Amino acid sequence: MVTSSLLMHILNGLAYGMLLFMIAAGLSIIFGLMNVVNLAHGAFYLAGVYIAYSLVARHMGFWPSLLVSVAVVAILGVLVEKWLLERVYGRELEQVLLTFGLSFIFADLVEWIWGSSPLTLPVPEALDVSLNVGGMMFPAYRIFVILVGCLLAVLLWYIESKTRIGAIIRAGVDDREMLSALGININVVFTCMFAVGAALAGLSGVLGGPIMGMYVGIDAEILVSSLVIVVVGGLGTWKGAFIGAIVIGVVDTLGRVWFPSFTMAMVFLIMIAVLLMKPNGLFGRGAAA
Amino acid sequence: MKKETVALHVAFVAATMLLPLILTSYGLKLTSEVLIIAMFVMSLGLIIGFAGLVSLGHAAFFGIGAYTVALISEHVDNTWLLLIAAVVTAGIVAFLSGLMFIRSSGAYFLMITLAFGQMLYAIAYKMEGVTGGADGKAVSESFNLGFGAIESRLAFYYVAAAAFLACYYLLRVFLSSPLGKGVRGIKENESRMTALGYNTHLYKLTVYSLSGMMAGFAGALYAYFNQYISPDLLHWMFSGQALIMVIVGGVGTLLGPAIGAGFFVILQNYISSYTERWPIIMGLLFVCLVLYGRGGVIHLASLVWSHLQSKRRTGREKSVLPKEGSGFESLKG
Amino acid sequence: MLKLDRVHTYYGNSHILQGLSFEVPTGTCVALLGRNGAGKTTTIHSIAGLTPPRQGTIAYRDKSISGLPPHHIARLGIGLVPQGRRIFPSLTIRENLTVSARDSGDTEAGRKRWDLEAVYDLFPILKEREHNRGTQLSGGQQQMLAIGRALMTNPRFLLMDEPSEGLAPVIIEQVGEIIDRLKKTGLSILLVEQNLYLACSVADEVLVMNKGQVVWQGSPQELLANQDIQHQYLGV
Amino acid sequence: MSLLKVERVHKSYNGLQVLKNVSLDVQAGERHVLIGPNGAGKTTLFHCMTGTLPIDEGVVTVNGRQISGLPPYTAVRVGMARTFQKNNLFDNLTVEENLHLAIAACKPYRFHFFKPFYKYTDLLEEAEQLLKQWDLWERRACVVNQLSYGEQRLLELLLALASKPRLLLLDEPTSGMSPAETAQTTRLMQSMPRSITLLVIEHDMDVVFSIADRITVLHHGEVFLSGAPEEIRGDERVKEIYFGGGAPLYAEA
Amino acid sequence: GSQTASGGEGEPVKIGAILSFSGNFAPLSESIKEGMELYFELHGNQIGNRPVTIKYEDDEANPQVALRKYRQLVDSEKVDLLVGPISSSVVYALRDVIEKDKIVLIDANAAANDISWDKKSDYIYRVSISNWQDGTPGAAYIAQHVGKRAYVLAPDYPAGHETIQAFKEAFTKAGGQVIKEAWPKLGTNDYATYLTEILETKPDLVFSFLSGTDAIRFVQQYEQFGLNGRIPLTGTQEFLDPLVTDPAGKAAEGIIGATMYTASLDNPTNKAFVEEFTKKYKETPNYFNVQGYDAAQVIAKAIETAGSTKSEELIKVLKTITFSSPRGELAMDPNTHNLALDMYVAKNVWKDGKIEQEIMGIAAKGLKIPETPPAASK
Ligand SMILES: Nc1ncnc2c1ncn2[C@@H]1O[C@H](COP(=O)(O)OP(=O)(O)OP(=O)(O)O)[C@@H](O)[C@H]1O
Ligand SMILES: Nc1ncnc2c1ncn2[C@@H]1O[C@H](COP(=O)(O)OP(=O)(O)OP(=O)(O)O)[C@@H](O)[C@H]1O
Ligand SMILES: [Mg+2]
Ligand SMILES: [Mg+2]
Repeated sequence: MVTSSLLMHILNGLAYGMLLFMIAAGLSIIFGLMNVVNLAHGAFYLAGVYIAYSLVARHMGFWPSLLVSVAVVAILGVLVEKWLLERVYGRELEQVLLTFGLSFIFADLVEWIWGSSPLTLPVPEALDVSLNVGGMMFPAYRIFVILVGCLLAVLLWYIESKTRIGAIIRAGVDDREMLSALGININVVFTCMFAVGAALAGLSGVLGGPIMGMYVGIDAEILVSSLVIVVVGGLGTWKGAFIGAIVIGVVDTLGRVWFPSFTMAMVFLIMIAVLLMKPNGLFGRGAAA
Repeated sequence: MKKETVALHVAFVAATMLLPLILTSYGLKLTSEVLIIAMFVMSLGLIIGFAGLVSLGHAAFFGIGAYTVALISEHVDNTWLLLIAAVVTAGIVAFLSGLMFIRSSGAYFLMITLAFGQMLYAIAYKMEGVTGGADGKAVSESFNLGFGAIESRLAFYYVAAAAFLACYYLLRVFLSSPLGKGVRGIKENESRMTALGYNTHLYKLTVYSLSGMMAGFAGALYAYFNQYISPDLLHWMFSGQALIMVIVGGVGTLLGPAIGAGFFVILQNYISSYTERWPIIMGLLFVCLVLYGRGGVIHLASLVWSHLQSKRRTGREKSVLPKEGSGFESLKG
Repeated sequence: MLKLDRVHTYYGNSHILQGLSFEVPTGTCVALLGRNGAGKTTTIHSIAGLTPPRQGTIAYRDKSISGLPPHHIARLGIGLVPQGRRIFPSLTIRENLTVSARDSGDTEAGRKRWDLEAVYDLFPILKEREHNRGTQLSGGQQQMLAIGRALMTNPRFLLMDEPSEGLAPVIIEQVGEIIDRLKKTGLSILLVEQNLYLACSVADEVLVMNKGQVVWQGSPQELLANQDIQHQYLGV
Repeated sequence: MSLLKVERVHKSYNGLQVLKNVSLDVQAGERHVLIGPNGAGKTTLFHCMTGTLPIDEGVVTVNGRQISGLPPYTAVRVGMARTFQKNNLFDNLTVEENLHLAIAACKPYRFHFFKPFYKYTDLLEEAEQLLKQWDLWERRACVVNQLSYGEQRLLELLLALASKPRLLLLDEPTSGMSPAETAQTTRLMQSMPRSITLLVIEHDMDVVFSIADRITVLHHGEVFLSGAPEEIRGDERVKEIYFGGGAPLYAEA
Repeated sequence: GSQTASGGEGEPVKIGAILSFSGNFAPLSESIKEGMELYFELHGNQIGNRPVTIKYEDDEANPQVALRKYRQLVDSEKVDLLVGPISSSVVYALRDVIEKDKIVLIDANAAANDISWDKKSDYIYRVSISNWQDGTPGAAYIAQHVGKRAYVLAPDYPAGHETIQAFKEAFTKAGGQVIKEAWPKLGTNDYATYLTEILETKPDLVFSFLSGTDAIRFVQQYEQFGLNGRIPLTGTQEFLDPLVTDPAGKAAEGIIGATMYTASLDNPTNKAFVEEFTKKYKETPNYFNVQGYDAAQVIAKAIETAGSTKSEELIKVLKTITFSSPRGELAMDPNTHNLALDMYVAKNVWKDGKIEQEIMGIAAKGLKIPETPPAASK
C-alpha cells in the first residue's frame, strides 16, 4: 500500500476513534467512574440528537440548538438520577434492569414523537467543507470532531487530576456512608456527575449526528460501542477510554482494509485479545484488594 | 423436608402436568416455548445468581445446542444421540471458554462473554455453506425418543415440561449440595474461599460448564420445537434478553429466572400485539419492578408476602427487607 | 458539647440502643467501654447520623442534630475515625486524606489547623507512601491514615471508634499523646476503646455500656479500682 | 522437628521491598508469636506462606513439602489455616453458613453434587459444637454484616479453627475484641493441644507473653530478633522500636 | 386459510401482517402498512361484501419472534392469509410452516431469490422485487452511459451478495468490469475506509446496494469526502427512494440507477395513487408504500376472483394474477411466483430544495427472475 494512503487510513482511524471517544466519554464517567451500569447511555444520545434536530428544523441554528439540547439532556439526567438511580446505587443488576427499561421508554418515545424514518442532522454550515489532505479530501467536520474529542479528553483529565470530584466519586463508590460521615454531600455530587455524563452523551449525539445519522436503533449501537471502549480501556480512567477508542478506531479501520472478511467481528476480536492479555483493560485499575 | 414443602412440590409438578387442560392449542405451543426458554434462562440465572458470573454471551451455548442438532441431524437421526451431542458440545465450548474467561470478573467478564458470543454469531452468519448463514436453516428431524415420533403439540408440551422439571430439580439438588454451596460461597467472597482451601477456579469452571450444558440442552430442544434455527439464537441481544429475564424474575433464586422468562415472553408477546407502543409499557414495567420489587417478580412476591405477614403480627415495626437470594422461594429446601 | 438524651436506635426490628443518655463536656475526652456487641459503634453511628435514632435527642452545642444527614452533621465539626478503618481502596493515601479535607469554620486562637503537612509530620510513613493506594498499607498504617483523615476535616468534636486497633504499642502510646494534645487544643473526644489502659490514661470520664445502656459511669481511677465492674461488664 | 520452614523469602510490591531474606523455623507444637512495628511485613509474610501472594524468592515448606509457588488452597491441604487481619467473611451469609463452608472445605465430600448439604450430619454437628463453645449459638442465624465488629473478629477465628488445622496462622486474632473475648481467645490458644502448631501475629503484649514459646521480631522486612519471651522482653532495641519506652501502659501478666 | 371453513357472506376477511415495527426496518414496515391501509380505505374496507380486518404483528426482524407471532396469528387469531415479512431470514423461517399449514403468504418485501427458486412454495407470492431483479436492470445502462470500470460495494449479508452477484453478471455481459468489491458489515457507520479506497482505485463509477440508514450514511459521507461529482455514484433502487433521499438531502444528487417505481411515473393508476396518498399522508409515496398497496390489491383481487378465502382456491388465482399497480400493469409469473416488472432508469435531481427522481428511460420491460439460479450465482 502506498504510504500516503496508509496515512490516510490512519487518519480515518483516528477520526473514527475520536468520534467513538466522544460518544463514550459520558459513559466513561457514569460507568467507569461512578460504577453505574447505564444502559440508557444510547437513549441520552438519542434524546440529544433528536431535540437538536427539532430545534434546527425550527431554524434555531446549529450551535444554539446544541446548547439547548445538551441542557435539556442534562436536566433529564438529573431527573433520572434523583428519581430513580439514587435508589439503586451499588446494586448493579437492578441498575441494568432500570436503565434497560428507561432505554426502552426513551427510544419508543422518540419513535412516537419523531417517527421511525431515519432523519439527518445537517453538518453546521461553517464546517460543511472538505479539506485537501495530501491530495485527498477530508471533511472539515471530522477535524472538528477530533478537536472536540481532544477537548473532552482534557476535560476528563482535569476532572480526574485537578479537582477533588474524581476522588470524591471513587470514594463514594467505595463507601458512600463513610464519605458522607466525613462531611461530603455525596448525593449532590453524584447527581451532578450523572448529569454531566448524560449531557456528554447528548452532546455526542448532536455532534455525532451528522456523521452517524439519527434513527431509533442507533441507541443500541452507541451503547455497545461505548461499553466496548470503556471496558477495553479499563474502567475508571479517562486515559483508558481515550486510548481504547483510538485503538479500536484505528484497528477497526485498518482491519477493513487488510482483513475485509473479519469486519463483522473485528471489534470483538480486539476486545477479546485485550482482555485476555490485560484482564482489567488497557489502563484499568486492578480490582480493589 | 417438611410436609408442606413436599406438598408444594407435588402441587408444582401436578400443576405443570395439568396445565394443558386449560390451554388452547396456541397456548400449548407458547407454553412449550416458554418452558424451553425458561430452562435456558434458569441456566443463566444459575451462574449469575449463585456464582456471580454475569454473562452477556450465554445465548452462545443455547445457539450451539440448536446448531448441533440442526447440523448433525442431517447425518444422524437418533434424538438421544443428537441431544447428547448438543449438551456435550455446549459443555465443551463452555469449559474451554470458561478456562480463558473466568479469571475476568464483573464488567470485564460481561464484555468478554459478549465478544465471544458475537464471534460465534459471526461464524454462524458467515459460514453460509455449513450453517445456512444469515438466512438460517430448517430443521426437519422430528423428535423421537424411541416411542415414536412426537408430533402433536400436547406430546411436545410434555417433553418440554418434563425437561424443565428435570432441569429444575437437578439444579435444586446441585445447589443444596456441598459443591453448590461452595459455588455460592465463591460469589460471596472468593478470596476467603481460597483461603479456606477451595479451588475456586475449578468450582467456577464446573458451574459455568454445567450452565453451558443446560443452555445447550435447551437450545437443542428449541431446534426441535421451532424446526428452524438462525444466527439470532447466538446474538448478544438474545443473551441480553435472557439477562433481563433473570433479573425480572429475581436474581439469586432458582425459580425466579424461569418465572422471569415466562413473564417476559408472554407479556411482550401480548402487549406487542395490542399496541405498537409496547416498548414503553415494558419499559415502565421494568422500572416499576426495580422501584417496588427490588428488581424481581419473585422478590416482589416475597415483599408482599412478608408485608402481609407483618401486618398480621401486630406491634412489629417496619419489616426488614429479605436478604438477596433467600427471597420467596416456597420450593426451597 | 454533646448531649445524648434517652436515645433509642434500631436496626430494622432489633432495638439496639435502649435509652442511652450521657454528655461530653467541651474539651474533655469521654471513653466508652463495653463488651463486643454492647452498642458502642451504634452509639457513634447514631451521633454521626449513619443510623439515626428513632427516639430521643442528640444535641451538639445545644442544637439538636438528630435526623440531620451525615454530611451535615460532619460539617458542624464532628469528625469520625470509624471502626475497621474504612479506608477508600481506590484512592491513594494522599487522596484519602484530601478527599474530605476542609478548614473548620472558626479560627479560634490556639487551635491547631490540620493540613497534609501536619498529618504527615504525625505519621511520616504516610508521606513516604502517599502515592500508594490506601489499601496497600499495613493494617496499622491504615489506622494511622484513618486518624489522619478525620483530623484533616479539622473537627471540634472527634468520634474515635477503637483507634488503637492493630497498632503497635509504641504507636498506641503516640495515639494517647495525640489525644492529650487534641484535648489541649479544645477538641472534645468520644473514645470507644477495648484497650482499657489506653482509655483510662487519656479519658476524663469513663462510661461502661451493656446491651445498649450505660451501666456505669465514673472516673478512670474509679474504674481501675472497681474490679467488680471490670469483671462484670468488661470481662477482665 | 520443624513443621514450618521459611527460607530466605524475598517479597516486593512493585518495587517496594517488603520482605528481605526472611527465614523462620516453627517447630511442631510450638506457639510462635510474630511481632514488629506496623508495616514491618508480618501480614505480608503470612500472605507469602499461604500462597495468597506469590513470593519473589525463597522457599516455604510445611512438613517437608514445598508449598511456595502453589495455589493458596493447597496450603489448606497440608493442614494450614489462617485468619485475616482485616475481616474477610461471607458478609451476606449467616454465621452458621459461614462455618459450614469452612468445615466442608476439608471434607472429602466437598465436590459432591448429588446429596443435599443438610444430610451431612457430621458437618452440622461440628458447626454446632464450635458455635456453642464460642457463645455464638444464639447468633447462628444472624447475617454476618449485622454482627458487631468484635463478633465478626471472633467468627474470623472460628473459620480458621473449623478446618481442624495442624498449623494455625492467626493475624492479630484479638484486635477489636473486648477484654473478655480477648481473654477467652487467649485461653483457647493456651489450651489448644500441642498437636496444633500456632503462629500468631499480635500487638497485645498481654496476649503475646501469655502464650508465646518463642517470639520473632520483624523489622523493616527483616528478622530483627528471635528468641524466648524473656529475651525479647528485656531487649532494649526491641523496646525502642516496638514496645516504646514511656509510661507502662501494659500491665504485665 | 385452510383451517377455517370461511367464505360466509359478511364474515370478515382476517389478514395477518408480520412486519418489523421495531428496529431498523420500522420505516419500511410503516410504509407497507400505510400502503395497505390506503388501498382498503379507498375500497370501503371491504373485499367483496366482506369487511377486512388486519392484525399487525411486530417480528422485531427476528425469525424466532416471527415464528411465535405466526403461530399466534394462525392458531389463535385464525387469520385467512398473511402479508409477509420485511426480512429474508423471516421469510425463510416461515416458509416450512406455511407449507405445512397451507396458508397463503403475500410477500410484500423480503427479496431473497431462493423463495422464487429452490424454496419456492405454492403458498408464497411476492409482490415486491427479488434481489436478482434489483441488481440486474441498471447494469447495461451504466456500462453504456456511465463507465466500464466499477467499484462495487454492498453490505456483507445475503441480500447484498445476491444483488451484487446479479449486477456483476449483467454488467460484465454488457462489457463492464468490476475492479474491486467491498463488503462492509451491515450497519457500518463509518465508510471513510472505503471512500479512501475508492479515491485510490480511481474507478469510472461506484455501484452500490445499501439500504436504510447504511444508505443514508454512505451517500452523505460520499459527499463529505468530496467524491460526489468526481466519481459517479450508481446503485439499486434503494438510492432512488424518498426513504433514503429525503434524509440524505442534496448529497444524493446525481445518483443513477434502475428502479421499479418513482412517484413521477406516468400512468393513470399511479396518478390516482399519488394523489390519494399525498392527500392522506401528506408526503410523496415511496416504493414500500406501493408494495403495501399492491399487496392489499392482490389479496382483494384474489379473494374476489376465487370467491373464497380457502388457500387452495386462492393459489389457483394468485399464480396468474394480473393487476394495475402504480408501477404499471403487472402480472405474476406462475413459474417463480414473482412479478414481471418494468424497470426504469432514473436519476436523483435537486428540485425546489428536495431530491426528486427523474426518469431517463426504460431499463427493462417485464423483467422476470429466471426460473432457476443462473449458473454462476450458486
Ligand atoms: N498491596 C500492597 N502494595 C504495596 N505495598 C504494600 C501492600 N500491602 C502492604 N504493603 C506495604 O508493605 C509493608 C508491610 O505490610 P504488612 O501488611 O505486611 O505489615 P504488618 O507487619 O502486617 O503491619 P501491621 O502490624 O500494621 O499490620 C508496609 O509498609 C505496607 O505499606
Ligand atoms: N447492620 C446491622 N443490622 C442489624 N444488627 C446490627 C447491625 N449492626 C450491628 N448490629 C447489632 O447491634 C448490636 C450492637 O452492635 P455494635 O456494632 O454497636 O457493637 P459494639 O459495641 O460496637 O461492638 P464491638 O466491640 O464488637 O465493635 C450487636 O448485637 C450487633 O449484632
Ligand atoms: Mg464496635
Ligand atoms: Mg498486619
